[in-house]
Amino acid sequence: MSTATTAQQKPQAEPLADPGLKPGVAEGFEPKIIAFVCNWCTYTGADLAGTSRIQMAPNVRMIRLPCTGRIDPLFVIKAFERGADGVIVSGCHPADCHYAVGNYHARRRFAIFRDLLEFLGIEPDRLTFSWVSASEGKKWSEVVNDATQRVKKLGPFAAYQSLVDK
Amino acid sequence: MRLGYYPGCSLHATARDFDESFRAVAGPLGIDLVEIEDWACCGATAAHNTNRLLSIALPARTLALAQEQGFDAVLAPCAACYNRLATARHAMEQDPELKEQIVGILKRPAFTNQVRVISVVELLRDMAATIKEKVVQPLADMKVACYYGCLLVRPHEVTGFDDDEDPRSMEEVVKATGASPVMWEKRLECCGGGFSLSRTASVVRLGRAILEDARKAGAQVMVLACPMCHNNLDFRQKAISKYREEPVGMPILYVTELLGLALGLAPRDLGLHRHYVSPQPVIEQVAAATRSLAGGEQPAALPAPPREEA
Amino acid sequence: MADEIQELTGIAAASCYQCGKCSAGCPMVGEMDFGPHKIMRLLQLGRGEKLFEDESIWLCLTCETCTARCPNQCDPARVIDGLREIAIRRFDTKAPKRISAFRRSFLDQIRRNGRLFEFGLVLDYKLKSGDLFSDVTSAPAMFLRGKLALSPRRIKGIRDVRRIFDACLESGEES
Amino acid sequence: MARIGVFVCHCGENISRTVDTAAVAQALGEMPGVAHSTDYKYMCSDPGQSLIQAAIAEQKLDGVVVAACSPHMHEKTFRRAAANAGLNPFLCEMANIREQCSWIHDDREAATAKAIDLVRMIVEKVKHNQPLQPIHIPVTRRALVIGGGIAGIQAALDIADGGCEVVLVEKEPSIGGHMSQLSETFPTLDCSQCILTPRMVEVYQHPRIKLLSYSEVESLEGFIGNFKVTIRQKARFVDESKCNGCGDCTKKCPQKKIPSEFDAGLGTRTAIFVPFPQAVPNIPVIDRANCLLFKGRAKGKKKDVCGICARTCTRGAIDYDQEDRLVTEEVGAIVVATGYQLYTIGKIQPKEYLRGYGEYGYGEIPDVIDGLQFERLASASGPTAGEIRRPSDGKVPKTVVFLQCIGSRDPAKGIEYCSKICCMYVAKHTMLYQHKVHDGQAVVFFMDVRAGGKGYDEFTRRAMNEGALYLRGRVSKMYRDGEVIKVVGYDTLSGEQIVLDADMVVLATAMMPQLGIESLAQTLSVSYDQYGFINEAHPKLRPVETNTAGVFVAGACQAPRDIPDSVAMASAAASKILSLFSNAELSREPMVAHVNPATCTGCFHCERVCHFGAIQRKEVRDRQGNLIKVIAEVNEGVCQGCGTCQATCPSKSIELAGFTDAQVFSAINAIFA
Repeated sequence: MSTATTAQQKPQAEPLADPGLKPGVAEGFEPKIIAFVCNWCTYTGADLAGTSRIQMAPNVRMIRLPCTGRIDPLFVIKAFERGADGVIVSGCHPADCHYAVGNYHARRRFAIFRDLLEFLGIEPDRLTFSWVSASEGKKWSEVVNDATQRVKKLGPFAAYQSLVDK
Repeated sequence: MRLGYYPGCSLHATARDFDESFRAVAGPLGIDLVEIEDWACCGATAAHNTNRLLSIALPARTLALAQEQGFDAVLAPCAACYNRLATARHAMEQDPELKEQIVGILKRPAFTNQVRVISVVELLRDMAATIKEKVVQPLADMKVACYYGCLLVRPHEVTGFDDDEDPRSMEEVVKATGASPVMWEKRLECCGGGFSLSRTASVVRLGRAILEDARKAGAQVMVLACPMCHNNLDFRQKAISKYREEPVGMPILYVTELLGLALGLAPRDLGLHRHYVSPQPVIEQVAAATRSLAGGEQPAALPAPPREEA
Repeated sequence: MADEIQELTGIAAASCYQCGKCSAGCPMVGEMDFGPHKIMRLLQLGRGEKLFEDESIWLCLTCETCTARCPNQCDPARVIDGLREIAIRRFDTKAPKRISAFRRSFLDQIRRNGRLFEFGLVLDYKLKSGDLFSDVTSAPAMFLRGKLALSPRRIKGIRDVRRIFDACLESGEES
Repeated sequence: MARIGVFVCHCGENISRTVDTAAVAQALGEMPGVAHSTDYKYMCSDPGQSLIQAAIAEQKLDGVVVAACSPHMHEKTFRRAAANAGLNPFLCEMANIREQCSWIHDDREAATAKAIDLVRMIVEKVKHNQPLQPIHIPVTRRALVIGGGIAGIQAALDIADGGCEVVLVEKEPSIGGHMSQLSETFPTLDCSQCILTPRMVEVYQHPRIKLLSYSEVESLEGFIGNFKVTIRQKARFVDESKCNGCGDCTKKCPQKKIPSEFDAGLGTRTAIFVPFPQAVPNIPVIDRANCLLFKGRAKGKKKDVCGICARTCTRGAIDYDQEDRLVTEEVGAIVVATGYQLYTIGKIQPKEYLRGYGEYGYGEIPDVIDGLQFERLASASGPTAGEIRRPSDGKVPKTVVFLQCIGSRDPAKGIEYCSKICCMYVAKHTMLYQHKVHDGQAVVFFMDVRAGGKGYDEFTRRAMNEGALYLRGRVSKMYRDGEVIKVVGYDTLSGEQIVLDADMVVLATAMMPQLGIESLAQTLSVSYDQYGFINEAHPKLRPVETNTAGVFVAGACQAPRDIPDSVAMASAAASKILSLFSNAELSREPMVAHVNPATCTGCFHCERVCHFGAIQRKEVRDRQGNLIKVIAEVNEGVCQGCGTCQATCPSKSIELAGFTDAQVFSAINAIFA
C-alpha cells in the first residue's frame, strides 16, 4: 500500500570541526597540568579512583599537601611560570576539612587570586578549583578529564612562556 | 501563558465528546484554547513500536510548530499524545545530539525545544481553586473513581506533574467539583490501549478487572483523561459485561465532562449523548441534587440514545 | 544482540539482576512465553535471537509499569521497543497478524494524511488483517453518535511528515 | 651532592602491567643526586625492604624514594625500614605510581612518562627534606564512647576492664540500642534481653565507666591524646541522685496514649516514662512535647495544669525547672558507635536522594510493618506480650508475607548496598511466627538468601524446612483489599506471576546510619560516605580506625553489620585504644610549623588563621633585657600541621616541616626540568 520509500541513507551528523581549538594548534597537543590537592580528601579520592580502576587522562601531575589551606598562590604562579598549561586546586568539601577551617581560607584566598590571574591575562579555563571528598573517585576522574579537555582546547600556555623567555 | 491546543486525531472523531466537553468548560474557566495550526499525529504506540527516531521526530514537528506560532506550552488532553510529546521533549532535552539530528530531519533550524508540554489533568489541578468557585451544581456525595491509565503519570522524569505510584491530581479536580473520589486500586493499571482492535480479548480482560475494582470501591461513575481508555472501558463495556450476571453499568466520563456538569453546562454540550454506557443516572443524580438544592424546576432530560442493535 | 540493543537504546542488559519485579507487574505476562525479565535474561545470555521466533515482544502494551518499578532502572520497556525496531528492520515474521496489521495501517494513515482518519484506519486494518467482521455491527451506533468522521482531512504540511518518515525509516524498511 | 636511592616497585604486575618499571628506574638513575636506582617485584615484601636497607648501608644514601603504591598504604612500612637501617625516617618518601598512575591509565607510554615525572617530583622534594624527630605528647588515658548500643557497651567494657576510664554517651534515656528491642537473636535464637541486660548492668556498675545517658556530643576540640569534648546532658526533669527507679510516677501519669518509640509505635507509653523495664539507668524522663504541664507552660499558662508525678514521688526527685547541662570531658581517644536506623517506605524521606515505595502504599496500608515492629510483636515485653497479632485489629494473622530487600539493593530508591542482616532476621521471623502460630503460613519474597556467617545458612535452611515458603522474586505492588493485603509478586524459579492474600506483611527495610550522623562526623572532623556511614581508614588493613587519628569506629555506623561482627569490631577498637594508652607518651608525626625568629615581624596573621591556637607570642630581648620585638612561636604539641599559617605569612617566616616552599617548588621544577 505505501509508496516505495526512496533509498536514502539515515542522516549521519557529519563530524563537527571542534570550534574551540585555536587554528594552528597541533592536533596531538597534550597539556601538562599540575594539581595541588589536600591529603585527606582529594588525594584519598584519587586513590579510590585508582582502586576502582577508573580510567582518566594522564596529563595531571599531583602534588600532595596537608590541606588546601597550605596551598600558596605562589605555587600556582610558579607552576605556570615553569611551563604548566593548566592548574587544578582541589580539597575537602566545606565543613569536611580535616583541620576544620583550612578549606574556608583556601576558598576565600583563591576567589581573589582567580580575579588577579584573569587580570594578568591567564584564561580562567586554565584554572580549576573543585571539592572532591574521599569517597568521590568518579568525580575526581571527571575533574581531571574536564580540565584536560578545557586546557587542550586553549592550547599551550605560550603567552607566559614568551614573557619569561624574552 | 499562551497554550497551544493539540487535540490529537481521536478528538476529531471517536473522542469528539472529550473535545466538546473540554471546549465547553474552557469558557467558564477562562482558558483560551487556540488550536495549533496544521498539527500532525503524534504517532502514539505504533511509532515507538516501530522506530524510536520516528517516535521523537513526529511530535517534535508539533513542538516546532507550537514554537513558531508563539505558544509557551502545548496542551494535549489525550494521555497518549501528551506522553509522546513530553517524551520527545524530554529526550531531546537530555540528548543534544538527538536534538541536532531531529532539527536536521525537520529542516527547522530555529527549533530550540523550549516549549513545555502540559496535560489537561495538570492544568485543571492547578485551577482547582477557580473550579471550586465556578461550580454551580456541586455533585454532592457522588462517588467517583479517578482512572489515570498507564501513560498519564509515567515515566516520572518525563511527566513529573504528579507521583507515578500514588497520583492525586485528578482526585483534587473531582473534589473541587463537590463530588467525593473513592480510593481504589487499579487507577494506574493498563486498559489494553492500542490492542482494542487487534487483541480485543486482552482489552476485555483488563477492562473487566478495572471496572470491577472501581465498582467494589463503591464508585458510581469513572472519570478519565484518555480516549483509548475511554474507548476500551465505555465502548467495550458491553463485551465486558457479556459473561457477568448483570452488566457492569459504570458510566465512563471524561474528567472535563464531569466538570462540565458541575459547572451547570447542558449534558448535550458536553457530548454526554455520545457514550455507549448511558450517563443518565449521573445526570439525574446531578439534577436531583440541584433540585433539592434550589427546589427549582425539572432540568431538560437527555434524549434517549439510539437503541443498540442485538 | 545484547550489544545491538545497547547501541540502539543505550541500556546494558547486564545491569538487570533478574528480580522479576517487572514481570510481577506486567499486565500481559500471563499471555507471554517470555515475560520482561526473561527477555532481559535472554539478552544477557546472548540468545536474543529466540525472541524473534516468538510473539512475546509484540504482546507488550508499552504501559511502562516495568520501567516505573525496575530497581536497577534497566528500562525494559525501551529494550522491548528496541527489539521490535530490530525485528522490523530485519524481518517482521513472528508478530501476530492482527497486531502487525494494525501497526502498519496506523503508520500508513499518518504517512498518507498526516492525521489518523479512523474510518480509513479500520478499513485498512481489516484488509491487512483479514479480520473483516468484528465490530462491524457497532458501526451504525458509532455513526449515530457522531463518532465516525467519514472524510479524511489531509494536513498542509504532509510533505514534512513524509520526509520525516523517509528520514527515520531506513531504505526498504516497510513502515 | 645528595645521594638518594630510588626503588621502583612492580607490585606483582599491578604497576609493571602498564608502567615500564625498568625504564623508570633507568631514567631516575641518570638524574643528578640519585646515587642508586633499581626496580623490584615486591618492594613492601621482606626482601624488598632489605634491598633498601642494604642500599642505604652500601651506597651511604641520605634519602630514599620508593615508587610504588599510595603513601596511605605503606609510607609507615618504608619509613620503619629506613629507620632500622639508620636513616632518619622522614628522609624516606613514596611516589604514588599505582593508584594514581598504573591503575588509571592504559596507554603504556603516557603512563611510564607520568610515572617518571611523579618519581622525579618526589626525588627533588626529598633533596630538601630535613631529618625530623617525632614529637612526644602526653596522652589522657580516658576514652569517650559515643553510642550505648551493643557495640558501644562492648567497647566501653573492654576499655574499662583494660584499666582506663571511659565516658559513655547515649542519646536515648537508656542504653541498649536496637538490640534491646529484639525478641530473639540469630543464629541461636537466644533471648536478646537475657544476653544484653547483664552487660548493661555491668556498664552501670563499672567503677571506671561514667555513663551519660540522654546526652549528646555538642563539640570537640584538640587532637589525639588531648581531646576536649563538650557533652550536652539533656534535661530529664528527674534528679538522678534522688530517684530510686520505683516507677510510681510512671503509673500515675495521666497521659497514657503516647506511641512508644521503644515499641516502634505499636505500644503506648506515658509522658514520664522509662523506655523498657530493664532500662539502664532505670530513671524516668519527662517527654516535654506530650507532658500536660509543659504543654501548659508552653502556652504561657501561669498556673501549672498538672504535676501529678511530682506529688506522687516520695523522694521529691521530680524537678520541672531542670535545664540542659553542658559537661566537658578530657579524653585521649573516641569510639563512634552510634548504630543504625531503618529505612522507611514513606512518601516523605529524611534524605534528598531517597525515594519511598508508592507501589507498596507509601506505608499507609495498615498491617504492613517493618522488622523492628515484628520484633516488638514477638517480644514477651512487647505490646502484645509476645503474641503475633495484627496492629490494625489484633487478629492473629494466618498468612504473613515477608518482603526482603526493601530499600536495600534498589538504586531506583537511592540505596545500592545490601544490608547484610535481613536474610537472617527474616528467616528468624518466619520461625518465631510459625512457632507461635502453628497453623500460620509464612511466605518470603527473596532475591538471594545471603547467610554467610557461622551456622547462618543452616539457620535459613531450617526456616525453610519448618514450612516457610520461599518465593524468588520481588513484589510489584501491594494494596488493601477489604480485610486482606493483596501482594502481587512473581516467582522467577517457577516462572509464574503470584498474587497472595496476606493478613500481615513484614518489610525487611534497609539499614541506614542514624539521622544526624553527618553533623556528628563533622564535629569529630571524620569523613563519611554518600549514605552517611563513617569512612574507615582502610577497608582491609585498618577497619576500626578512621583517617582522623584518635577516632575509632565500631558497629553499624560504619556499614550494615550484625551483632557478632559489631561486638568483635567494638573489642577491636577497644584494643586499639588500649595499645594507644599503653605508653605514657604518644609519638606524633613531626610535621609541625616552625617560626624563623630573624624574619618574623610579629604581624600575627598566623595566630589569626590557626584553628588550633598553636601560635604563642614570644618576646625577644637584648642582653640588657630591652624588648626588641614580639614574635610568633609554634607550640609543637598543639600544632596539627595543616600549613594554613605558612600560606598566610606575608614574610614567609613560618615553615611547615615536610611541606616547605622549597620542597614544593623543587617538585614543580622537577616536572619541567
